[in-house]
Amino acid sequence: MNANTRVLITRRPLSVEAARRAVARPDCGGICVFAGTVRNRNEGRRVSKIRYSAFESMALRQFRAIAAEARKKFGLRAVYIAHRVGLLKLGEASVVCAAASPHRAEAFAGCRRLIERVKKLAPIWKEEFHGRGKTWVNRA
Amino acid sequence: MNANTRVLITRRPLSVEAARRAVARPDCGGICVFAGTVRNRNEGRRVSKIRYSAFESMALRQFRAIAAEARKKFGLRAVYIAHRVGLLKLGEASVVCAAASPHRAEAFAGCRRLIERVKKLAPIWKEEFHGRGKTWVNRA
Amino acid sequence: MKVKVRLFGFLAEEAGKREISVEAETAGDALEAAKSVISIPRSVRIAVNEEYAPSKRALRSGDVVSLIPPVAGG
Amino acid sequence: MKVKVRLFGFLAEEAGKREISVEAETAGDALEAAKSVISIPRSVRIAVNEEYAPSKRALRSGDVVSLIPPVAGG
Repeated sequence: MNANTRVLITRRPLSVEAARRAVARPDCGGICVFAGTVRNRNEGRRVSKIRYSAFESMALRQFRAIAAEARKKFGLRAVYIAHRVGLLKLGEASVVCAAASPHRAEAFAGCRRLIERVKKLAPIWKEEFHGRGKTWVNRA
Repeated sequence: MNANTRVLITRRPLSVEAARRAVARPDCGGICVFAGTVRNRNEGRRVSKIRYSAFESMALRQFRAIAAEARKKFGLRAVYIAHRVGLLKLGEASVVCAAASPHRAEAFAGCRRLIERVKKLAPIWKEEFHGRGKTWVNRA
Repeated sequence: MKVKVRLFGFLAEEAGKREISVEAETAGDALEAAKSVISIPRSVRIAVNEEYAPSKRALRSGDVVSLIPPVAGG
Repeated sequence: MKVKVRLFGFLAEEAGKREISVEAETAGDALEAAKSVISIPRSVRIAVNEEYAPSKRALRSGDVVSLIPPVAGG
């Protein structure tokens, strides 16, 4: 565990303000925050709501590894990764990442790295609900 | 003026949550928010506080032009630019930009574009206070 | 060796359970054995004790294998 | 033609005022004329009516010239 890394998985709404506060440091001039939100359509299909589920302990472990890699790669001073699980309505945030750095280029690049790696690695799954049913997203 | 662009200059604290809300759109899956904050040192000198001043009407005009350019260039659906003026303490946000797009790559690139152009073009000035005095930043 | 295999996402839904028990010596063995209970596409990855692991990973007593369907977080 | 010139940042501070009045036909004339009141480094840019403008920009009655020191927002 590291004071400069905060990761969480929660059933409650996510907050970009909480992310900003978590990574704010007196020596950092730039904070980049990314929020991924539930869209009203995906691959041409209208979505009414979605449900995320996670293998929570493994996902948190992945988040910490992702955070450590990004901190090292971009010299980030602080990193935040939060993912929501349970039922989400349209427009709600499913994921919030944040990175703080003395300089803004690294804050942007680091935050981007966080979300790319979370999407690729974290054991989290998504069910999309349509009018008549639901599908598991990315089900091969 | 455009419903998908919100720009402001204010003496009150900035909020990344307000930025997120301003750009959230049902067809946008990604929101990138950047917050620039007051650092405790600059060019090796310890800073105690800073003061921003602006040619407000021209700065807002620049913000709108910057927003329009970034929206077009990156296909952004909504853009937010806020700058604070007056005295700021360490750690407070001086600027918050946000960009929303259906896809995250454009949200990141668009938000980066916003802050780069704001820094380059907006008629805003900064005084840094040190122990014994103050300096105008970038004074040639 | 008897090994616990945890199921997630559509695998858990289709199996109607979150956990099965199989005989296996490697992580790959465990996946193959789980196919007697549930159809497993090639895209499913394996984790051992909460870390991704290759099929050839030898299992030790007490190891828990997890079958990870294609992820869709973010 | 009489033109209003607005000062900002360190220019306003050093001049001790936010506005002066000068005789000028172009934006560049206005900047030159303002030098009788205040020292103006080459890095200072000119705006006419809230838009950046080149020195050669011809002024029309009622135009307001602004002298923009190097910006430091963000």
